[in-house]
Amino acid sequence: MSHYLFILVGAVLVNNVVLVKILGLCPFMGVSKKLETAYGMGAATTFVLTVATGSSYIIDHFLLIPFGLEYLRTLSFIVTIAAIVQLTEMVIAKTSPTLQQTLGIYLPLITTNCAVLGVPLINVASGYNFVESLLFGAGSAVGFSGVLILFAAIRERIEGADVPRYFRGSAIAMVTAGLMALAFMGFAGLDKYQ
Amino acid sequence: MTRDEFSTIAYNGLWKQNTALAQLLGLCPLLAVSTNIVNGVMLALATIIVMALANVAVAMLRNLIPHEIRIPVFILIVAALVTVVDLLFNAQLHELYVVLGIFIPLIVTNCIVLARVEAFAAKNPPLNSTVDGIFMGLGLLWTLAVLGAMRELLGSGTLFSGIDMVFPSLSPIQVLPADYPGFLLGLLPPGAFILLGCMIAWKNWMDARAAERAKRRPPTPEAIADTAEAGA
Amino acid sequence: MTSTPREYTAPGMALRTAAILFIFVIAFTAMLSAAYQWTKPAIAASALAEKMKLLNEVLPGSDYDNPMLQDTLTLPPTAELGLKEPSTLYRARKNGQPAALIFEAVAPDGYAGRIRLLIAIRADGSVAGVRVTQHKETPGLGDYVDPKKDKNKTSPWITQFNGLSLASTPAKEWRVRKDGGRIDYHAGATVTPRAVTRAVHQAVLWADIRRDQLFAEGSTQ
Amino acid sequence: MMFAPAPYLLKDASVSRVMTMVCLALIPGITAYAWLVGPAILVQLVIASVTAIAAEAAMLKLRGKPLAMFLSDGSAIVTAWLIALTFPPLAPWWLVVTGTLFAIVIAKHLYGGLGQNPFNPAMVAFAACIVSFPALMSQWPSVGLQMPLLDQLNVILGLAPRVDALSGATPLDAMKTALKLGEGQVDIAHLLANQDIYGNFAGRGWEWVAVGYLLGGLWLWQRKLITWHAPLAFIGGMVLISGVLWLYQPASFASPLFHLLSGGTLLGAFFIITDPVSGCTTPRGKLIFGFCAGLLAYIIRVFGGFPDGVAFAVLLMNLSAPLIDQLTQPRIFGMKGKQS
Amino acid sequence: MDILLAIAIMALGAVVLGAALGFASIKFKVEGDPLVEKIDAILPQTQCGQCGYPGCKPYAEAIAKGEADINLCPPGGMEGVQRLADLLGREVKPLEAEEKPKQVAIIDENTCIGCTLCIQACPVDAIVGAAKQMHTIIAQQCTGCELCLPPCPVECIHMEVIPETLENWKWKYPVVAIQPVATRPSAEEAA
Amino acid sequence: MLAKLFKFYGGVKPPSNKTLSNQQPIRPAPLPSRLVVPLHQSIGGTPRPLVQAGDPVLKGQKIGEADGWISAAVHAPTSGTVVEVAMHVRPHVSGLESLCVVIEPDGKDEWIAHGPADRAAMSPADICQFLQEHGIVGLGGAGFPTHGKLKATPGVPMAELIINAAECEPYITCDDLLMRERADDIVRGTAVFRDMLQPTRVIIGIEDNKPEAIAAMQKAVEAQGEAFAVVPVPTLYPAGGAKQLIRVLTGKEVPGAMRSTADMGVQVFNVGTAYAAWRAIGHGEPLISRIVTLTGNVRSAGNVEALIGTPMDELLKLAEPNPDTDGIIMGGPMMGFLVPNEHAPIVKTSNCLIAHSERLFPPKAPEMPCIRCGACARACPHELQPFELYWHARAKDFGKTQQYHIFDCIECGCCSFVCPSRIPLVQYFRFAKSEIWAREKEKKAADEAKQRFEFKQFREEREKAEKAEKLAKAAAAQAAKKAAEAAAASDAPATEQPAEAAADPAEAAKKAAIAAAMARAKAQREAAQPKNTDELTPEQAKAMAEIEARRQQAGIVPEPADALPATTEAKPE
Ligand SMILES: Cc1cc2nc3c(=O)[nH]c(=O)nc-3n(C[C@H](O)[C@H](O)[C@H](O)COP(=O)(O)O)c2cc1C
Ligand SMILES: Cc1cc2nc3c(=O)[nH]c(=O)nc-3n(C[C@H](O)[C@H](O)[C@H](O)COP(=O)(O)O)c2cc1C
Ligand SMILES: Cc1cc2nc3c(=O)[nH]c(=O)nc-3n(C[C@H](O)[C@H](O)[C@H](O)COP(=O)(O)O)c2cc1C
Ligand SMILES: Cc1cc2nc3c(=O)[nH]c(=O)nc-3n(C[C@H](O)[C@H](O)[C@H](O)CO)c2cc1C
Ligand code: SF4
Ligand code: SF4
Ligand code: SF4
Ligand code: SF4
Ligand code: FES
Repeated sequence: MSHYLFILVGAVLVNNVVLVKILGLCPFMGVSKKLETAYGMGAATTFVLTVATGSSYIIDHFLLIPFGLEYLRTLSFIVTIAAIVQLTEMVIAKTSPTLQQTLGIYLPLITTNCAVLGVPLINVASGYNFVESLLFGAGSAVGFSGVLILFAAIRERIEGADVPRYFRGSAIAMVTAGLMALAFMGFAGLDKYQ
Repeated sequence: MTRDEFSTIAYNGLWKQNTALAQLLGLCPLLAVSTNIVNGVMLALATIIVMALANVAVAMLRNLIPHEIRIPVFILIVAALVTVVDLLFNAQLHELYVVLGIFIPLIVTNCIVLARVEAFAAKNPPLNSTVDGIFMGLGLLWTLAVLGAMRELLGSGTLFSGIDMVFPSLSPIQVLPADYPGFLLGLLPPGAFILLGCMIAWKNWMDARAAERAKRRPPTPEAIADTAEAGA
Repeated sequence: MTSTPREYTAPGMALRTAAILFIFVIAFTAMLSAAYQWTKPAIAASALAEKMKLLNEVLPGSDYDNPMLQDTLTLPPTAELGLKEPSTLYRARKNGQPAALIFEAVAPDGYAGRIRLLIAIRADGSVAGVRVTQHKETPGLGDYVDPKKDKNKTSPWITQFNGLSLASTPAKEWRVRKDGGRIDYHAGATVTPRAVTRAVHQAVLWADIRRDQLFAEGSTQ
Repeated sequence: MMFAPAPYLLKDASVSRVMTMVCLALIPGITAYAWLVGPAILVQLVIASVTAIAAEAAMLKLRGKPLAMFLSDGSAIVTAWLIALTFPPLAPWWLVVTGTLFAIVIAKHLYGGLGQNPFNPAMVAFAACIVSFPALMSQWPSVGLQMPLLDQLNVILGLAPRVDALSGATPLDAMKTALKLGEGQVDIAHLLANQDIYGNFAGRGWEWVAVGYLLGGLWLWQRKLITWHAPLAFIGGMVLISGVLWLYQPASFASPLFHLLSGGTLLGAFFIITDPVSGCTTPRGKLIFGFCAGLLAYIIRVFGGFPDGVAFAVLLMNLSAPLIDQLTQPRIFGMKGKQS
Repeated sequence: MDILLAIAIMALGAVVLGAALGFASIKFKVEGDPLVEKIDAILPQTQCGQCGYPGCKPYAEAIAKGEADINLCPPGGMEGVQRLADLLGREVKPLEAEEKPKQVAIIDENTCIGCTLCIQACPVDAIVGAAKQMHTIIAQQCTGCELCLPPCPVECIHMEVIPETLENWKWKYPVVAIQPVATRPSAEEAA
Repeated sequence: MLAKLFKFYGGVKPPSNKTLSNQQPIRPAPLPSRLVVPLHQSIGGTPRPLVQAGDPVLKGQKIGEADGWISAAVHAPTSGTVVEVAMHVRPHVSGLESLCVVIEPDGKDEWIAHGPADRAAMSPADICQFLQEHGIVGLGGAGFPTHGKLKATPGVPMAELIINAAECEPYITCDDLLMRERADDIVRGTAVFRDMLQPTRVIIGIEDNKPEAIAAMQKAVEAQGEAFAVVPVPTLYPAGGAKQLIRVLTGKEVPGAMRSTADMGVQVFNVGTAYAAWRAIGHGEPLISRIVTLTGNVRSAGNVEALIGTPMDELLKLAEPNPDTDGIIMGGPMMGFLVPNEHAPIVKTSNCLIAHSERLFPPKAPEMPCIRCGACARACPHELQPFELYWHARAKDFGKTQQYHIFDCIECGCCSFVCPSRIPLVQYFRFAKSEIWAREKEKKAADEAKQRFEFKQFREEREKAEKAEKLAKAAAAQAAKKAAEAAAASDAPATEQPAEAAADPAEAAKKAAIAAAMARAKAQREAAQPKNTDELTPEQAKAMAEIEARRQQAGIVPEPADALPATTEAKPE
């Protein structure tokens, strides 16, 4: 039981996808200018990442491994994820305009979030079982959303700061991400209890 | 393709629309594997191959692909190409393959590839698309190389560490004195972020300076024609 | 943009997209599979080479002449070696005689977690070589146990174990100097060497009592 | 035409006065520190201050800001002193210089200087240095080491070799290592009995430095420069988690008192957690900030990879502060009891 | 053999996913684009066409489609660019043209010949009058777009900067700040 | 006396400096050489001028008619001649001009006929109108027309009537002196308000640093046998803010969004307002003068009763300003402003003139960045987060400032007072507020423009369609006619174009045809020529009519503008 907890907490903090594993940076930098959009992106990513880890596990274990087709992992994972994302997007766009506003417009961006492919691949590399994979996926998603939201709040504040001219915009955001990563290094070593 | 087109594409890829410094795309591999020049350059090469091929493929096939499954098909093409590159690295440069790890397969989701495919190849003829892919990749390459060099130098005082994985006969250069304590932060994620931030600021500075100079110089006839065209 | 302005019904569109995706997938999977088949031997070869290289680091190639990769045993999870999962043990022989055992061990109490080791122990009980294969120790501080990171390139820290055996080294000397043993360490970073030393000592002890049995067991393919 | 807006009356307050008072409040702690390890700390204070002022001046000049006005505000000195006080006292000079430069240039001026930095500059310096130079940053002089000023100076300037005696560990680290080594055979009471390391109650002598910080902090509070929220919550968080674990397994977890008086707890509680610029500003926000920082500091120092967790805890809370502030906006006048 | 197996499995997946996507794309088709409305709401509705589009709405549509940049509307000013950038998550860019102070058109009563050409030109019906009658501009409704200037045959229309009165007077940005304050980049700064 | 006082959050204690000016009794100010009476002196509509240059006026004669309900009449402060009705600088931070009546006093100070109101015969509405006619507006600062506040909100019982005598701003003592010297009239005025509002309690709140005023008021209340409570409140700026005083005296907190305190069953009036109301009701005197504190860098500070319209510099001379005086602050040092033009007249809300000098009010040290110390938040009586407001106002992120409740800020200046970085916080807030208002106006204008644009497009579409239809019809008619003509003149050779057939024998028929064609063409042209005179608003029509009239005068248009559509005649309101 505590083992599962460690995987989850570890994925959120110690091995944070963005700041430690360095995955999913493009949306992290791109969709963090406003707190509101960060919430939306966080929710969308959480959904997709969880689905992606689940479906990838199933594909890997029931199609690829039995037939010795591991080399098709990248291909099959990503195409499936892309299709699922697109399907979800269409369904949301049609069925719920509010959900479309909060979630839908972010969905298309997610296919190019490398965390979505990276996390399932890490799962495979770590040999996680289904539950572990899901937990790691969910933990990564929460870790992503969490730092995205915190980052957005900081960026909203920095917006008002007297940042030197050439550093305004993405440069200072990058430095901020660096200092956030520095802060997250504080969790290093906590996962040795795993 | 005219010479002008070519130079626009080249300028865009190398500087103006530089994936890392201007578009802020493809950041993960950029930051993750730029711990030294060699890793960075090799990953950039892999990306260039994928990007060029993907752009050709999409540009050639663009008229066959229905809008609804555009994204899955693009991704399919990219993923297939990436896997091929992955296999090649595994076969030929196994050590490097181990070091680069999941960042080779992740070229698939590397936003630059898809963004370029979407933004350029899907609208342009194959030759232009190929050139675009190559120059976008070259833009990534030099950024990666510079970032890698800075991190390596700062972190361990060397350059080209790991070169023996590609050319077994060569060995890394110790640039700073051997007792340089090593500002490890440079090799760690925070250092990568901060240094990239500085590079972006540097680009802003260069651009601002160029703009300043352009303003001071009386506009050339071509420039006037250009703006007129842009206005039209 | 589709070139056809035609209106489709839902099932019609489903058929159409399915067909197109089908064609694309066939084409690209075929390409991919071909590439895979083509590179397969090379990949296998480089994987093999990598493994051999690692094995040869702990046991010089001149010390054995059997195809070691075929002469293996699968060890169950072994607590004494700190292993929580099955692992492979290689048996080196020279001229048909047992030469050395090569196996994995884990030091569980490194500064930042588990440190994986590959250890070769000769038939006479002495250590032939130790390599760190995986660790998370602090770069620049605890990572000198990995010869690739050790600043001392001529005689890396890890080579201290070469030649040690239970016979030559009493139990209380299987410790870092600070704790009264004979293993050197870097001041300010004692945790890591301590962990490695303890793990190597454990491994030597483990191998010592079952060496003959291990060499004798039917080889697994 | 002259135009100055109301109010025309102003309270007699200024940033430089605020910063001067913070420096004054640090003096009791510094005195105890100097008494404990000798004048080395004073040397470090000077090195850090000079570096900070120089870096501040250079950055102001580069950015085209009025030099005199900002150099005299004193905030760089506060940052510098906190860096000097958190770095090992015999750390080589270049380490302190590197840290201070990093703090002033990257953590402070890239964000626009005074008042605009989201991260605590001093703690950024500490964190950057400990991940970069873990060995040097965890070498604390063995306690009871009496060394004349000149020798200390030589060590700091790198003119004398760093002997083993200089590279002990803090009580916190020593305890962590000892517990690990003992693997359950050593118990806390036994360890603490070793007065050579642990002194009267929390690391020989260090507890008196902590008491000095406590006094300074209380004075700041009395002068209304800081509010009680963050320090109390920080101490509360630390006491709570250490108390629970201590009650649960007294043999392997040290008492709350030990944790309060060792490492950077009290310096952090009164001088670092309270940094107004990078911390939370709403009362509830300060409580959350302090409490979480206390928990995190304990977790990192006891279970994590670093000798003390205050710096990382502060940075982690710094990055949460803007969000916490937004979520804990107080009810405004006329909105009491209403869902706004 | 392996290749065939691989192809078969992937093809199976492709058929399933392709069918699902195709089906969904028709079943869940949505019309209209709420984004255009949002963009249009930000544009100043001057309808002046300086953006190169025949009005604010067409420009909004072009932005939504990604065809037009967000910095083409001079009446909207940097302010407008900023808000568009916020809405669309794009980078702020300096305005293409210079910002002008707010103006209104004034018709010289004594020269106007009542030709009605300006009425036809004014996109917001801010000019009243009929054929052969003196025309006048309702200052409150004039958006200052200058479209009525060129058609006037006797050039009786000119633009005037709206003067500051107690009604439209605004508190200024505090000037005592010694330190040059960072705000969102203004046009000349970002240039 | 009330048992319990409440506290409000925040507040500051600046040095009060009141003894400077409260040592002398109120002096009457001499008649100035010229009076400039701005028409706009209260919140709401600008009164319409009733006089023209050259008109003689008497003291108390109405010279400006209230424009709408939220507006109050303006009166001549003395007798004399109207010199002009023109734009003159107003006592306003902007230094801009507004319409003023300039009167040259004749020195006779001759009253117009006036007398007390017959309250017994007047309904509350009549009394309101009476006060409006007599130009009574709030003298506490904002200048809201008093009659507008004399009605309880329907459904909310009026619990407390509060007379605001806190006078919390440093330096100002006009209310203090008024209470010391004219407490009886204040109490009578309060009684008028009490009769109108019928509150359960009447409380007169006075800061406890004015013991003489408290005593005087208590005496007056007792003397008149009223049940008003005279309550000393702790001296803490801004206890005199209506919401703070309500909080202190009743414990109620009036939310910032609430339009009127009457919605909470409380109404607040300044003492000066009560006094002025009684002068109107009891004596029929309109509001033409007020008590003004003259203080600051002067040799003989004190209070004067000055006529509205007296130029400030002239008035301040009475207090003998020191030579290093370099400006005049109107109002208190916390909320007032340095007047950009010292010739500006005093108005009904000018309670204090402070001679400014650098010795008294040292120039501010330059603004430093905010260090988020929170001192401002601890001082803000409205419990706002001024540094957050500042942060976003500075970056011009106005949405965020509204999120942080910028419109709850009463601009009291406590935050600026305590800020160690000496940031002119209030200034930033005023800037943000006025930008937001301007923006809202612009938004509204844009919406309207869009509507009109869409309507125009719609109309053009319609016209195009109509024109096409007409053309088609005309073509058909012509074809028919031609056929008829051809039939009529079957002997003549058929011609395509009537005009070309000049030598046609059938001249008459042709001429008729040409005339018809011209008429058609004319009709067509007219149909095609857009008219924009339908659906005009009355103001537009009025403006057009005026212009047409001017043009006619100038002889540009030969004939009367009878072409103006009927809507022109629509009555202006
Ligand atoms: C950030 C940090 C990382 C460290 N990493 C290691 C490590 O990887 N290996 C190690 O042996 N000690 C490491 N240490 C040092 C240990 O905490 C401990 O102080 C040291 O091992 C004790 O050695 P000593 O007995 O020689 O003083 C690290 C210390 C810090 C502060
Ligand atoms: C304000 C105004 C007044 C005019 N007054 C007369 C007039 O009194 N007599 C006349 O023959 N034409 C008058 N015109 C018509 C023009 O002088 C000119 O003859 C006419 O525009 C030519 O007609 P067309 O535009 O249909 O070709 C007037 C035009 C305008 C705009
Ligand atoms: C900060 C602040 C301080 C004020 N101080 C006083 C004061 O001392 N005396 C006063 O009568 N009104 C003061 N006012 C005005 C009151 O809020 C309120 O408008 C006035 O008492 C209403 O009475 P009136 O309509 O008769 O002017 C102050 C307002 C503010 C915002
Ligand atoms: C109560 C108080 C605590 C402070 N703590 C710190 C601190 O921990 N670290 C620091 O760099 N500066 C500190 N400062 C100084 C100043 O706020 C800091 O340099 C700013 O972050 C610079 O913008 C402190 C100032 C005050 C008033
Ligand atoms: S430039 Fe602006 S105001 Fe003019 S039409 Fe275009 S969007 Fe409208
Ligand atoms: S009157 Fe002229 S400037 Fe004004 S809106 Fe109409 S066309 Fe534009
Ligand atoms: S001016 Fe506004 S923000 Fe400042 S203290 Fe007064 S109410 Fe609060
Ligand atoms: S008092 Fe001044 S410095 Fe302090 S928080 Fe408020 S605005 Fe900032
Ligand atoms: S490369 Fe773009 S998200 Fe990772």
